[in-house]
Amino acid sequence: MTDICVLRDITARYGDVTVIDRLNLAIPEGAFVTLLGPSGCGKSTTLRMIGGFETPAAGQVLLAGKDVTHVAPNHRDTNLVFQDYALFPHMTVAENIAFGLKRKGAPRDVIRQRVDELMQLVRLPDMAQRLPAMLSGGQRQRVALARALARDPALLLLDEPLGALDAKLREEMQHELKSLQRATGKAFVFVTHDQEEALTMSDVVVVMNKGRIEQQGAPVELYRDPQSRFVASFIGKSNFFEGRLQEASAGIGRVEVAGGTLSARLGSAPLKAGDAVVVAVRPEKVALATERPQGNAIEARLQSLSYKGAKSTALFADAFGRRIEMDFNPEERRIEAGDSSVWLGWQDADGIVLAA
Amino acid sequence: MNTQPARIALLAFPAFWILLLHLGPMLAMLRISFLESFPPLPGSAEVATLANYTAFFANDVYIVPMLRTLVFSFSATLLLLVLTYPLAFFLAKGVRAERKLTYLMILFAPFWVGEIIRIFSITVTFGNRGAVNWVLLNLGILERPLRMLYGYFSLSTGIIHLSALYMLMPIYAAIEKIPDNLLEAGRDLGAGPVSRFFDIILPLSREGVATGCALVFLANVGTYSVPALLGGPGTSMFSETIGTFFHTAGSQWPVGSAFSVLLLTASLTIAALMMLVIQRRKGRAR
Amino acid sequence: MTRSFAWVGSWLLQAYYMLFVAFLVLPIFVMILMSFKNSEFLGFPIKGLTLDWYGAALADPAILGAVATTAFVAAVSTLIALVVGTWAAVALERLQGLAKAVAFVILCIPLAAPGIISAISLRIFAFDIGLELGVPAIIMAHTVHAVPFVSLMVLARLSHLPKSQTEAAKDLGASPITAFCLITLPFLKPSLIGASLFGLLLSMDDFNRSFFLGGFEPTLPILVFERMSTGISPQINAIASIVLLVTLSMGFVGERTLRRIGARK
Amino acid sequence: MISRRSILRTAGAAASLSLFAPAIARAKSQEVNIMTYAGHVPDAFKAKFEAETGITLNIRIVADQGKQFNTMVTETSSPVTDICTVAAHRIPQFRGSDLLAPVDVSRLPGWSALNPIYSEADWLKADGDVWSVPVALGATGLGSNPDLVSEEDGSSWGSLFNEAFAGRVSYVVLDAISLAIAYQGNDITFNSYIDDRAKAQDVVNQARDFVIANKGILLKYTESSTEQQQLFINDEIDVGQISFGEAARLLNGEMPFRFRIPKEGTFGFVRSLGIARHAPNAEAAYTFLDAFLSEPEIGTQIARSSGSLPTFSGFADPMTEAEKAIFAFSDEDLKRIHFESPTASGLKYELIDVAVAEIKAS
Repeated sequence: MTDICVLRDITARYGDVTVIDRLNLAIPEGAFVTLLGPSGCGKSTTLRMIGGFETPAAGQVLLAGKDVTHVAPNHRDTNLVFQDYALFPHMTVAENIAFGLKRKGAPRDVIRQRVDELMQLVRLPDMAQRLPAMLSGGQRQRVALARALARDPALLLLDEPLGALDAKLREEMQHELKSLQRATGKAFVFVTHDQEEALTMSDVVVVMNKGRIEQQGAPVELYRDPQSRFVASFIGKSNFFEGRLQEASAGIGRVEVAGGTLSARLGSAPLKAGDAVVVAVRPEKVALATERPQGNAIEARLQSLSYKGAKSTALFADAFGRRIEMDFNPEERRIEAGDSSVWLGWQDADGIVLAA
Repeated sequence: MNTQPARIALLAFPAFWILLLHLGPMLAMLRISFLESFPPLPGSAEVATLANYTAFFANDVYIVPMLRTLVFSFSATLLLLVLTYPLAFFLAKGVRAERKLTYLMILFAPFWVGEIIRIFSITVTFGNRGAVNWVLLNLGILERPLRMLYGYFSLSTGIIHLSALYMLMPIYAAIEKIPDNLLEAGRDLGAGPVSRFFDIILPLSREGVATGCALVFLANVGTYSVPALLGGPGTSMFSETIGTFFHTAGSQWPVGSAFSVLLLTASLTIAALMMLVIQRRKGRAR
Repeated sequence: MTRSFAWVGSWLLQAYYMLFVAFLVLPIFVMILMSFKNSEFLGFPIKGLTLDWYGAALADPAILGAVATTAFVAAVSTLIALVVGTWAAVALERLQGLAKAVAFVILCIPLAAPGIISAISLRIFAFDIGLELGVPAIIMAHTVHAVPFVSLMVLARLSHLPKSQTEAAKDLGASPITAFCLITLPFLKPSLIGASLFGLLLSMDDFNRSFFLGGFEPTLPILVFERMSTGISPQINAIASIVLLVTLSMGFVGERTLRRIGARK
Repeated sequence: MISRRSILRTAGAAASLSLFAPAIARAKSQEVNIMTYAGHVPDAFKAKFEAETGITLNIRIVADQGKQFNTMVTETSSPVTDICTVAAHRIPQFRGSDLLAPVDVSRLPGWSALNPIYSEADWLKADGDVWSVPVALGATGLGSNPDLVSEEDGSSWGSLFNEAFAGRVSYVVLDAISLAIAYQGNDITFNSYIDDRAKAQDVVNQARDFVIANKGILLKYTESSTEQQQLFINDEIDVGQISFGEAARLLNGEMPFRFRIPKEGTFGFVRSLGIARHAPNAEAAYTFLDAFLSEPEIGTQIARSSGSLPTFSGFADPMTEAEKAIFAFSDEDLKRIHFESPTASGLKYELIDVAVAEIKAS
């Protein structure tokens, strides 16, 4: 697969503040790439630099192999779905969708045909003559999509487009977006701060923090093998145990933590004995026992229980002030609140040692 | 994102326009105020002088109308503030939304008539043979017509008729902007109508009051037609003095310009002070 | 309107409002009444009514000429002010910091300068640049006066235009100028209509500037002023009443247009 | 979208209109720009002249010599005015600023229609040339309400400064200084002060201080005699200065009105049409003056439309007896009119103009 868009050593500054620091990124053709990160991490700025709305202070933006760093948005083969949709309030749905085609100077009948086609694609028939103000949030979202797709861009950019929708509609739209992306075969670059959204839709998730890329990869990879404490906490949930690495061998590290030692897989970052590290364990990997189990074991007391339908979460605290979460299936087992302490344990392979 | 040449092209025209046509006339006036004679008569050279300014301070016949103008304009501004604030308040918060435009239109309708015509209509109404006197005479309330024109009464009437709008609009806009839920919150926290007015509406409309006062004050200072047509010998305003210099034959323009510069300086200073004083407490509160 | 201030709608403020309106309208009403009086002398009592003054006013070439001049001056100056004022507003939006503050102050000079000073400085300026007194000079003065009003009204609305709107247009292939014409201008339409009505009114009613910069073709306010100081006749009442009718209907048309646009939004 | 298109269309139309406006203005180049007092170029004559010659007469009504003078001075870089109405005694001032061109009488066959008293007068001529065409005689007198003002008070300028009429008096400041000078027994024409500037200044200061001291009596400063006329009509004043022309219209009996040339004497002046030095339409201006002088009853027309006393011989012949009564001055009246002196009036108005600003500002 070739890359449709490449960012090379991109740096962006607002005044003295560096918001993007020498960032490198490649967007493969036909891929659904999500930029994920907390607000202020530079993901929107990155997207806007691809779209041409910001010019990087240093570095290059390549689109289909050509340097477009200083090319204005109206001359770039990308289109953006804005966070607020930016539908033109004085134009009908059809006029909005046709806007980009008209700028290309496409003939009238071609435009009409393409508009019809797109309205079918985003499932908005019979809305052609409505004004944006007369549409629901989801409908506006679809018009914005259709409008951005109308020019058949090499790359479609989406800037948190689902943020304004309610939870149910949002989930629906996630699936629709994904299938739309498959149907068009275009590369999508999607920006969001919602990890669940990122995992649901993406081929590649790029986790960003403080203007840098923390880690990128397929959703499963990121979930299973987070390479930093940030990713482990931002994607899904993790329990963290801070400590010092005693020894590392055969991919397994032994970590000295308060009240004992823990064993876990080593992450990909090179670590040596004596380094400050954390052991990250997913809540669903934690097992409960009344006796001290073999291997990793923490003694703790139950703090609270919360029922979440398909699963429940139990929150424990140990003698060192650490809070440990455990997910379990409420259909399969019961946990009673009580005063007595219990043992929590997990397999070595279910934990991962990361730099602190 | 804007490329540099495009940005310059965008800015160049308005910059050129306002420098030439907004600043130019003021500078031209300033320049002339230092000349001995203008417009230049054939064969005379430009001579610089300060005499046009000293003429003002040398003679109290100029200082008095200047002070009278500033004091009267200031008082008229306060009067207008007191008169229009309740109106602005009523229109912004006391009229139902769908009726608001109608209420505003009715109030504004008279302002669509030009100032000269309105002044003229005031003379027809308040003159000795005007409508008001005629009614009062016929009702037997008066025996001789009551003289209402050519004094401070007619002058103030003219000012109120002509500049109420400039006071009303900024205040109305400011009160209108105050969200109703602030008032509801005030009510919820136990504030009565009086407290809600003084603790919420009044402080939050301060900016509108400041703008309105400055606008009206400047308009009052600058009006020529009102004192010329409605004023009397005891109420002559500085604008008339200035106007005279531009109408009298001979090289009086420089004097008129110098006096204009003085009036402009004085009135802008007072207007700025008014805005500062009215808005000051807000700065402290923050 | 919530009930939170229902008490304000009490009869007291309502009555005050009506009183104030009456105070403003009374002279105009008297003036209209006078225009039907069948005597050359203004003043009460009115012994008989006539329409002659209207006939005379409408047949007076000086009045018709003044109306045409006034309309021409108002139309041209408003049009120029609309272009310049909008342009200035858009440019001002781009500036920042001190440059913006300075530009804003200079932009507002014609608005802040007292009427007579503005008029006189423009007259001196016209002399300096060799512009003869008359229609072109009045147009210049009225345009200069109207520009800050237009700019302020446009700026007020421009600040509500989401940046994403023009960005979206550019993203979809529009050049900055196309984006301005197709997106920004339509968005500004209500304030542009408001500004043009305001500009027309400012120009049609202007006395100070027309008075000091006028030539041989007087505008209507100047003609009325001249007639007032050179022998009043009820004809002036007739002209004034006609002007009132015209401007009021203009106002109502403008208001309706604004309301219609508002409803579409 | 329709509205956008219509806006563009309107804009286009207006733009092209403003482009063509100068062309339209040039197209009607047959015009004469005249500054004159109300009624001095009668409407009937104007209509007839425009119909016959196709030349448009643009008339700008003036009420004041100073404003006329300033307008013409400021126009020097691009002159507009063709004909101005200069008071005969102001001719030297206008000439001094190079605003007047000499009148070529040989091109005006109608010249003989003028009463020789005016057409042959010395003050019309200087440096061997004639400088303007006399049109009407103006003189200011005292108007009063005979029901409230005695014959004696109605015949003295003192009434303008009389406490008894407080609040019921008005005048034009510029004139009031002259009237105060007359009331104080000084020379209203300034002929006797020509060589004594200090004395002249003294006389003006005396009059100025007197006017200021009695300002409390005044209802309103007015700009012109026509405004005075209106104040009489509106019953705002009982006593007031008013020129002969405006007074004539009040003498028609609709209201109680008396007009006198006060015993202290008054000043008179001749209003005349002058050709501007840089007149852009000088040819058309001559056409106009010729037609003006040749119009058979122009004098009568001027008398009726302006109320002033025309300078044309036999102007009263076609008038009714009632009109003749109004336009007839008695010999005694005429003796009390002192004409402004072309030689002394420069000094007089130089001093008075300053005094006017001071009085107005006081």
